[in-house]
Amino acid sequence: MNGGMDELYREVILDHHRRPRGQQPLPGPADARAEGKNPSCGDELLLELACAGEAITAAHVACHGCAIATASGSILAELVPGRTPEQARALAEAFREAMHSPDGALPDSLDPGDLEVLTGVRKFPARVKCALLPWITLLSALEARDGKAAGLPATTEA
Amino acid sequence: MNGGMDELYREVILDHHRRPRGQQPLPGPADARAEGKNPSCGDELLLELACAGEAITAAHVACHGCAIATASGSILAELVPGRTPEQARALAEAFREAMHSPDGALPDSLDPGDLEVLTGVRKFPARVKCALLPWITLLSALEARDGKAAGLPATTEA
Amino acid sequence: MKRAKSLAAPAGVKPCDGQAGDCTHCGPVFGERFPLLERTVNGRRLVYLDSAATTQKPGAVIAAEARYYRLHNANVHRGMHTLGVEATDLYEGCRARVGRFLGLPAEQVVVTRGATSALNLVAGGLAPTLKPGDEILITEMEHHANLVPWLELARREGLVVRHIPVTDGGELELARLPELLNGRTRVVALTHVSNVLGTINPVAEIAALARRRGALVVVDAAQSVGHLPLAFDDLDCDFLVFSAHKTYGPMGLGFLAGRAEALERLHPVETGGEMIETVTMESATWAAIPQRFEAGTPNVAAAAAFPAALDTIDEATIERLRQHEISLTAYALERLQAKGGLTIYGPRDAARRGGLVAFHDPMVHPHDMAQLLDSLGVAVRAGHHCAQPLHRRLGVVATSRASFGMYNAHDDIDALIDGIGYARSVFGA
Amino acid sequence: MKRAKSLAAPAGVKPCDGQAGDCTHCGPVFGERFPLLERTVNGRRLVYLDSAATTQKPGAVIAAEARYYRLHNANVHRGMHTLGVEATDLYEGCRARVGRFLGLPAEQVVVTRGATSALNLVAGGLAPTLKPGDEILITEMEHHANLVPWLELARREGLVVRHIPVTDGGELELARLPELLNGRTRVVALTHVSNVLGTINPVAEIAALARRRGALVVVDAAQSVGHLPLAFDDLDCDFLVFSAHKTYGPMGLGFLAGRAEALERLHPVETGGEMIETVTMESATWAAIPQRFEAGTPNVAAAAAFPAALDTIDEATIERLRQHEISLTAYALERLQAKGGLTIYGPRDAARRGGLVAFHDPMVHPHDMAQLLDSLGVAVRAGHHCAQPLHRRLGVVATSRASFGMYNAHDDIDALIDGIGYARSVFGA
Ligand SMILES: Cc1ncc(COP(=O)(O)O)c(C=O)c1O
Ligand SMILES: Cc1ncc(COP(=O)(O)O)c(C=O)c1O
Repeated sequence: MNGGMDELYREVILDHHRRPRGQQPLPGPADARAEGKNPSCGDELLLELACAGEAITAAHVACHGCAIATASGSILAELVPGRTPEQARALAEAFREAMHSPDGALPDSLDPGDLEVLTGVRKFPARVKCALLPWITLLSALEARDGKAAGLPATTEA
Repeated sequence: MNGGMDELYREVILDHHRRPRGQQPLPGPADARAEGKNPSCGDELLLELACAGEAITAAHVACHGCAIATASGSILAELVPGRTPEQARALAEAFREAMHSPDGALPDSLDPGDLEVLTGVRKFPARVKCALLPWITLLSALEARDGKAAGLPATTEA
Repeated sequence: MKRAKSLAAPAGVKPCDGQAGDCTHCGPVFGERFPLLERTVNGRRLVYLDSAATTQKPGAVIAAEARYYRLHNANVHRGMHTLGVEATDLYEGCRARVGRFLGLPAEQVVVTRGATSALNLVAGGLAPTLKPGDEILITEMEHHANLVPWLELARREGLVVRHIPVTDGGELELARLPELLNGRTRVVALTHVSNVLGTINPVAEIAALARRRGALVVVDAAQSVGHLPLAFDDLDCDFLVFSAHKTYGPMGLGFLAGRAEALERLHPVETGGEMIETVTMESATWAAIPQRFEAGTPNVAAAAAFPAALDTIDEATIERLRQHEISLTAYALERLQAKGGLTIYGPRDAARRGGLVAFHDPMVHPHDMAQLLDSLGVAVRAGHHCAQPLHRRLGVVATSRASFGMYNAHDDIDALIDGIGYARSVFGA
Repeated sequence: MKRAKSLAAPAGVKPCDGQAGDCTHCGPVFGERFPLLERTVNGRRLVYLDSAATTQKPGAVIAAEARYYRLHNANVHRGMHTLGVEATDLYEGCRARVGRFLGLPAEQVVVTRGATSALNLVAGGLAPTLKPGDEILITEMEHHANLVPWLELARREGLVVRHIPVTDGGELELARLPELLNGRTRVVALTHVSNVLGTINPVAEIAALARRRGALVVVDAAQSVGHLPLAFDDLDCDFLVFSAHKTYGPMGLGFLAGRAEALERLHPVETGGEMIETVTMESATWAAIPQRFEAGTPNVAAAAAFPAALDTIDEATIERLRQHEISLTAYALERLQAKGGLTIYGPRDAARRGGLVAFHDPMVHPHDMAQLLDSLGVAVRAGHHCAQPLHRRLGVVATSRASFGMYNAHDDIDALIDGIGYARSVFGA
């Protein structure tokens, strides 16, 4: 592919887009929940989390968006279960930071998995929002759960 | 004078500006009256007319404006007495037209006097309003007298 | 396919180098006059198919703006010095030129920042003339610019906003008009050409009905001025708005044209210098129309440049430009259709559409489509195109849109079609 | 008089070629960077003394605007194609650059059409937060742009507008402040530098008092940004507005800078595309700040060009430009005074004024003065300068005003003084 498309549409990303994880509804009621949207292009995302004890046990992601947003949501669904809310938040924040930094590195200590690949999107400024949408929504779901916010829809423009 | 100033500030105009006619108040109450203003530069003018029988007998002009507006008011005060309202209106309209035409000619039949000289101002588009102010105000005074208008202040922008 | 036959082309105009066999109407392509089109994108020739968002500018427009700054720059109206007089002449000359282009006296042309500002001026300016329960009738295919200002006005003044729905064929459901247009309708606001469906609405017909009902008619001509033959009087409307930047002109400039009596009904929305008559510390009175609606220093540079855009249009002739856009649109519809598997929006007949086509590929999200096309140098727009309610009606959150200008040729559409094939291949479709 | 001594001048900068003896502070004059200044008027060298109306533009600004149209022109935010991304980068880059210039994060900078639009945005945007009886405090020296929008707001919402009077010395009568500023005062709006008197108001001092009273403080910095050192935080205000075209930048562009909490309080005044979050046929929600206040296609071309103006200022350093304007103002005050028979407005001390001097000659009406000066190539402005109430206070309907930019030198003031002599001679004075 030319024009840097091979960097944007890496095989890993295309795979997540083709078979997104986290599609299946949660078994029970959600313990945390948020909607996210990208007002400038209309992308929408619903995120629901199930928690048990200290950890997030499952994530359900319903994404109406492009391949990048869908793949990012799928990676989230893959990475978040098993982490504590604190760890999930740290990962989301590290990712947001990486997407706005020149080298885009994510610390290995956070065990970033396929998210590492997604940082390549930062070279396409117009798509950064797409990649961030699920993670911004995650932050807002966690905040709502902590009772810090009124559960307003998250937006990538804020 | 250079830059066309000799055309704008003709001796006749400077003379009218130095000793404007129509300064003295009317002997009795005015038969027609209007205020005029040039909103973009703040020039203001009060015009009062006395009439007897068919004719205008006297004009009082109080002008707060530049040399061109003052001279134009003075020429008005000189030319209008002795004319019927219809003749005065015709002169004002001919002048307005001349100021927006390339050759700026006023028909001799209207007996335009020093107004002929004032048509030179048309070459200075920013000053056309100044020259017209007294004459627009005259039209509005005559209209008010005919009961056609509510006597609103005249403006050179309309 | 063979090369396009071109009409006799004025100097500096190259014939359409498209590949379509049916290009007899096509006429010349004015690409050479648009310097930006010489650039490459991702190592490829730029194929600019986003003119509905903003058109490219002829070199003459760019030069006119620079010339203004190099020779005549000054504030307008208030100055007596030579630069001020020259700047005022250029500014008022633009107003008069737009008036001539639309068939209106200069005094009925208000200079604004763009179509959006002009629509806000009308909606906000009518506020004092409306009372709770009054109705505004719009359409389901409006750009947010001709929708949100009316929703805001309705919220503030207690009005009811109704809308003419869109049929499955992408046209206004005019059968609903008798019921929607009633004695309480005060304003009918609608777009001339939809920026998504391409639909050309029967504005004059709707306007006649509306005006018979005593409603004011506001036409959003952002997608039609400069693209199809249009005279203010023929539309039978009260207000018409458009943006210079979608009409081969500079940014930061737009116009509100109106009937004199209609303009007189508008209360000024922006206030400040230049639009007043007398100001005290207690109150202000307004200047005459159109100055009343032009508070503050206007964009003189853009106004000085815009006539060069209208000259370019007039030289090409709007009839020929229209034929050219019809020809491009027909070709695009045909080739997109032939591609298979794409949803194409709006009327099937190119002669009933403006020069744009929105489509949706279920295999490739519009953002990905736009991104992959861009990698080949093809610029299309993806998203809701500031028409969220219409997209909801269409059942998608986003579409891809290719839109045309006088500089496009048939081979630009070939590049689009090839690019769609490439995008599909990336997604394994 | 001897030639001015100049500070070490950067490349491309010629030393001040003024005639003043006291020009040690003057520093370099940047005339060569401003192509328009090479032109002649009525066969004479142009002496441009109308920078308070609009400044001339450096060649770099003109070139940047043309470059935008030749290489990057596209609509912003909504595009995924390369041109759209480049245009968005330039547009957002301008916002960030203005933020850096004022010492604010980019998100606190709203792009507008100009200072007037920005003031209308603040006044209109505060409407829903105010109730009848609330008070607005302005000053008697305001430009209509910071006066009429408040009068309109007051009329609509039943507010009371009070004003700080101007002393005979041309300063704000601050002794009146304790009585004018009270528990009902919701907004204090004032100009940083008067465009007629030149007076630099003690904004931070007034703002501190106002904010202690719980009032929002709006600063009209149209005459100060780019002319004197200024950081948003130092003014202690809530909102600050200015126009690019008075700051060596392009027309059709201005800015509203604000505290984040203050911006959050504003309801959007213009609505349409780009400023929304979700739109249905019934209602709309707003995008985040600053997009919320930027409806429709912005002036991307002007935004792409403006950073070159700020670069020019930063390269000269604002401190040096300020010293240069003080030096010119001091020289102008001195020579006008020496001329005799002129009324000169505003503070006597140049260090307490912006770079402009308004005066009145009882022998020569300001319009005639401007006209006769123009015949010699000297461009000054005559009129009420959009400050009718202030002129009423000064007891005249119009004044003449000479105002300075980085390109003026002392010999420009010599030309002004000679011209005044000539004008008097025409009127036989
Ligand atoms: C139909 C229509 N109306 C209004 C607008 C708004 O124009 P602008 O953004 O130039 O104000 C647009 C373009 O975005 C449009 O396509
Ligand atoms: C003090 C002041 N405020 C506001 C303005 C209005 O600026 P603009 O006309 O660029 O909107 C001006 C200039 O005319 C001014 O001098």
